[in-house]
Amino acid sequence: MSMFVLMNLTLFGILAATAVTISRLRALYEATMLTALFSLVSASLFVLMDAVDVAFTEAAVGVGISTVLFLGVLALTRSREDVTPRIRQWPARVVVLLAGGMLVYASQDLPRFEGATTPVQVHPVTDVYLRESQDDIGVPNTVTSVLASYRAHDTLGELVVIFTAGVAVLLLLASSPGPGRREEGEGPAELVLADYRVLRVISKLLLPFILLFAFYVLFHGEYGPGGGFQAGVIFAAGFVLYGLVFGVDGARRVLPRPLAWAMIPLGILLYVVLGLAGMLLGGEFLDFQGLRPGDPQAGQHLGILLVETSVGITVAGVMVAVFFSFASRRAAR
Amino acid sequence: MSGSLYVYWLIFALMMIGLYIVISHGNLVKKLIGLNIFQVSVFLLYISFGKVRDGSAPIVKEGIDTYSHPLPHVLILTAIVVGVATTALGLALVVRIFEAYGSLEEDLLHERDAASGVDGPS
Amino acid sequence: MTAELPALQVVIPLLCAPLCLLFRSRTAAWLMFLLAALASLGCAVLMAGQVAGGDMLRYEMGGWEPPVGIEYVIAGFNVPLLLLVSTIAVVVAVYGRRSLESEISSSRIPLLYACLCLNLTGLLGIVSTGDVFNAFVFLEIASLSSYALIAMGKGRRALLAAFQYLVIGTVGAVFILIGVGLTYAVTGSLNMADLAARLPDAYGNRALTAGAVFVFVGFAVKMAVFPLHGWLPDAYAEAPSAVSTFLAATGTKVAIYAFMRFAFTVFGAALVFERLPLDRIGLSLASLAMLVGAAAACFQTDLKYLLAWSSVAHVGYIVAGYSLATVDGVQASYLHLINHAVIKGSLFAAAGILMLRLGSVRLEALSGLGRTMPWTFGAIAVAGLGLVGVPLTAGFVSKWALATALIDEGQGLVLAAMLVSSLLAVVYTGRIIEIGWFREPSGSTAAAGTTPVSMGVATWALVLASLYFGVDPRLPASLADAAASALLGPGGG
Amino acid sequence: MSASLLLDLASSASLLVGSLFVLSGGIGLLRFPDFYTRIHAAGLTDSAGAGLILLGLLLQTPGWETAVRLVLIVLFMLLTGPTSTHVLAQAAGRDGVRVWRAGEPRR
Repeated sequence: MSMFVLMNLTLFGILAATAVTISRLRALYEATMLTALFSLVSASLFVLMDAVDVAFTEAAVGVGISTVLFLGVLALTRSREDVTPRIRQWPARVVVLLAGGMLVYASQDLPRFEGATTPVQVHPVTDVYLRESQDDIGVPNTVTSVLASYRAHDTLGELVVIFTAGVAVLLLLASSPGPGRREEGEGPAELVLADYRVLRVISKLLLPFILLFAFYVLFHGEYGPGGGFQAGVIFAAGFVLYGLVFGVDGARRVLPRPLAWAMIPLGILLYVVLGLAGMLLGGEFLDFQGLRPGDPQAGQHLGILLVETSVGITVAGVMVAVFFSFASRRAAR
Repeated sequence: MSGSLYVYWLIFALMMIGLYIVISHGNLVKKLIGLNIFQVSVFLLYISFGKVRDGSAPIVKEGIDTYSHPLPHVLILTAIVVGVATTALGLALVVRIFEAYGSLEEDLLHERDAASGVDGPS
Repeated sequence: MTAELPALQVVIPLLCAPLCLLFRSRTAAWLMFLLAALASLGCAVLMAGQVAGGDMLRYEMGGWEPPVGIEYVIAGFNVPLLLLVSTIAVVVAVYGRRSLESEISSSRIPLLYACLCLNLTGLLGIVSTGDVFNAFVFLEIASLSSYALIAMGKGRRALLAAFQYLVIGTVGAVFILIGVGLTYAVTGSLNMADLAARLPDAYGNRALTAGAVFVFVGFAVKMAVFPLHGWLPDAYAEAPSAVSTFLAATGTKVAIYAFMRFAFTVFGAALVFERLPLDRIGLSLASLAMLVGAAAACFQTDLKYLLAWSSVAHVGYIVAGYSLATVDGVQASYLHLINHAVIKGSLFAAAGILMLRLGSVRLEALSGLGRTMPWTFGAIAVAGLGLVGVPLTAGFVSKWALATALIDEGQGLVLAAMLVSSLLAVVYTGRIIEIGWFREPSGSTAAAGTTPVSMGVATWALVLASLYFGVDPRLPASLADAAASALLGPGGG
Repeated sequence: MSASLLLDLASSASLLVGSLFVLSGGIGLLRFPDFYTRIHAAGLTDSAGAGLILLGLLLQTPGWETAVRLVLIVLFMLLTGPTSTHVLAQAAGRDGVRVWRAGEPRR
């Protein structure tokens, strides 16, 4: 058994144990923390399977943002689950047996794990993405070139999805009066962690570095793991940290609400305008080759950078707005 | 043959645990947690399709010839974003449901609806 | 410019969504949605002209040749849906202005229009794309925005309906993701045309078969095929009226189209109907859906729930048609898809007028409607006859085509289910007419203002369209013909 | 004894000791009787365990680019680990979680 298999098995073992425990736990705070663990361990598995960009994103999203959101919601609602009636388990068992059976049936003919001659690896696009991209686009991180140029339309769709989620959360939480909601600033004394001096000092100290790191991740995405989405999440995480420590109102003073709200449509507009620019310059929608006339590679570079930036802006805006929506709901209660 | 398939079976097991949580639990937050686990396991499945033996991360460097396939990575980056978007929306709904009903247990919610009259939304 | 139409028809609605957010004024946001709808309708009409001769438009996003990049494919099989979705969007834009203002608090309206734009974008994207993963992404755009739109309904049940739809819908979407993944593992491709070319070599591969099953189950959830219809009645009945109108006329229809596209032009009839018994499963589920949906509709006490259950039945009709896998069957199914969208849209629109004026759509509140609100009642009655399939309505044309296709294939049992379901439709439509026409107006019915002209006009436009398609079915029939031959013909996809 | 061998030895030693700290932290988390002792164990994993492992790796790095990143990670962990432990303990103190005395049952 090679080292790789051993590490794989260990991590999968941890994952399975975590998942089963989550299923059995009725305390939801604990279940949420274990879900974060699940994400973290799967991020390690992603690294093991060479998907560093994915691991980065999963760690930022699964462990960071979604855990914070879950915790925020638990603080607003109940943190204990009722006992699941036995009768509910039967339909679940039937569905799981059917789907699982189908999957096991499928696995008999799946190509070998790690095989170098699987249909995925021998398909002509592999060569385009790994070799030709170096001439066409010239970005070492092929994940970035596939993401932001070859399949830029998917990335636009992804950005629209996150935009939709932002709009939906604002629609559901921010602009509605909610029970017993007071005007801003008049709410009952909310729990502010700023009373903890060490925490306050350290988070103030770290904040600039977190934001700096976000920019590093944004602009370094062409050469290493990273890119607009991760940068946006890290950027938002900085403000989430600030909001947690100094309260929603404190964070609002640093990043006023209109600014956060303006960021949400801005990124998407930039992306679409960029796509349309490609069209006006004689190419197709999202064709970046014409951005720098005469030098398609430089055009692709510019296009990718702008794509990453616009993704970063919208993602950061949505994440901050979503977090503030949940957090000010708490302040209002 | 089966020696090379162990990864898929492990992933399928994780997927099914997630799906089981979604369907069997009545608590709305727990359903979303289950959905998360289900999705992350599917992400693992995709990534496992791209892995090559002795490959390295698909960042082109001098002196490295074997790379894992970048396309599954790109797809899953998109799918992760879709996942977190769904979670955020679901959680916002959970907050509103709790404010409207005072509970998060599915069976109890339906009972309260039935009590307030089928056609009489409050 | 005409070469860019396939991209523009999706990009313009997409661009309108962030603009709705920036302007933050109700009128501006409404104008944006109207603009989005009109622009996509314009593009669809122009493209319909371009593909009329059986041509196919291919648009390479980013200038990368597929399968390296993503392509959009516009052909006979999806132009009718583009026309349908964008037309309904225009009608809903006209209809929705007053309707939404009466049902939603004004601060939320710009965001709501943004969601409508996004929903339109998502639906158009699913229909146009030629890439399976891209279809998943746009499916999620459409789904997420529809969850939010449904949650905006008046009562608290709307929240619960939206959450249930979110959970079921996401499980369905993940199933599609699994299916796409398994197919990808076996072929290495995501492009529909490339897949169609590569898949015949892989027939018999069990992973591919399972992948097809997962994709179909996932879409079946979005289509609300019996027994996966659980989310539909609550979601459609609890949503704001304009949203119900839009979703009922487009949401499930686009999922049905996606199902057909995957079945006929990606996996291929040889896999779907020979290796998988999808025809038999489809026909039996369709028959059950017709019976269960129609029977449940008879027991509803709320007009919108009644209409939603009847949608479950009508999804059954459509599934029955294409499960035959014959040109006639697919054609009938496509025709019914268009006709039912128009009829159901007009009914939900009429229900929205009742909601505005009576504050309720419970059946007992409708008593005496024929005298107090003759126009609205007339719309419900005429469209209701279309649901039953009375001659000279659109419903009759497509049901007749479906019945002929079923007889040709010797599917007597399905035909019987269809007849019983139509009889049940007589019962539930008859109940509405009986209450509205023969009962004395009650107090609440009498107390009502006037119907906004825009809402009345939009509703009657759909009703008249359904009547027109019943008298002169050339337009939908020719579209459905082209679609069926493009789906089943050689080189589709 | 060459310099590289010395480096290897030092790095292995620090990796080994770091792993022992992590292990003992894990055992402590499970076996210690109350909140305060448990976060002590957890804090040990964070600071001593992770710190030593990172140091061990630092001695093995091929180029300065990786070394700079590792140093930054060490600095980051040195700042965040103790802070979180401290805040947890302080919060527990405010909430009135009492310190365990010998002889009491485990909590």
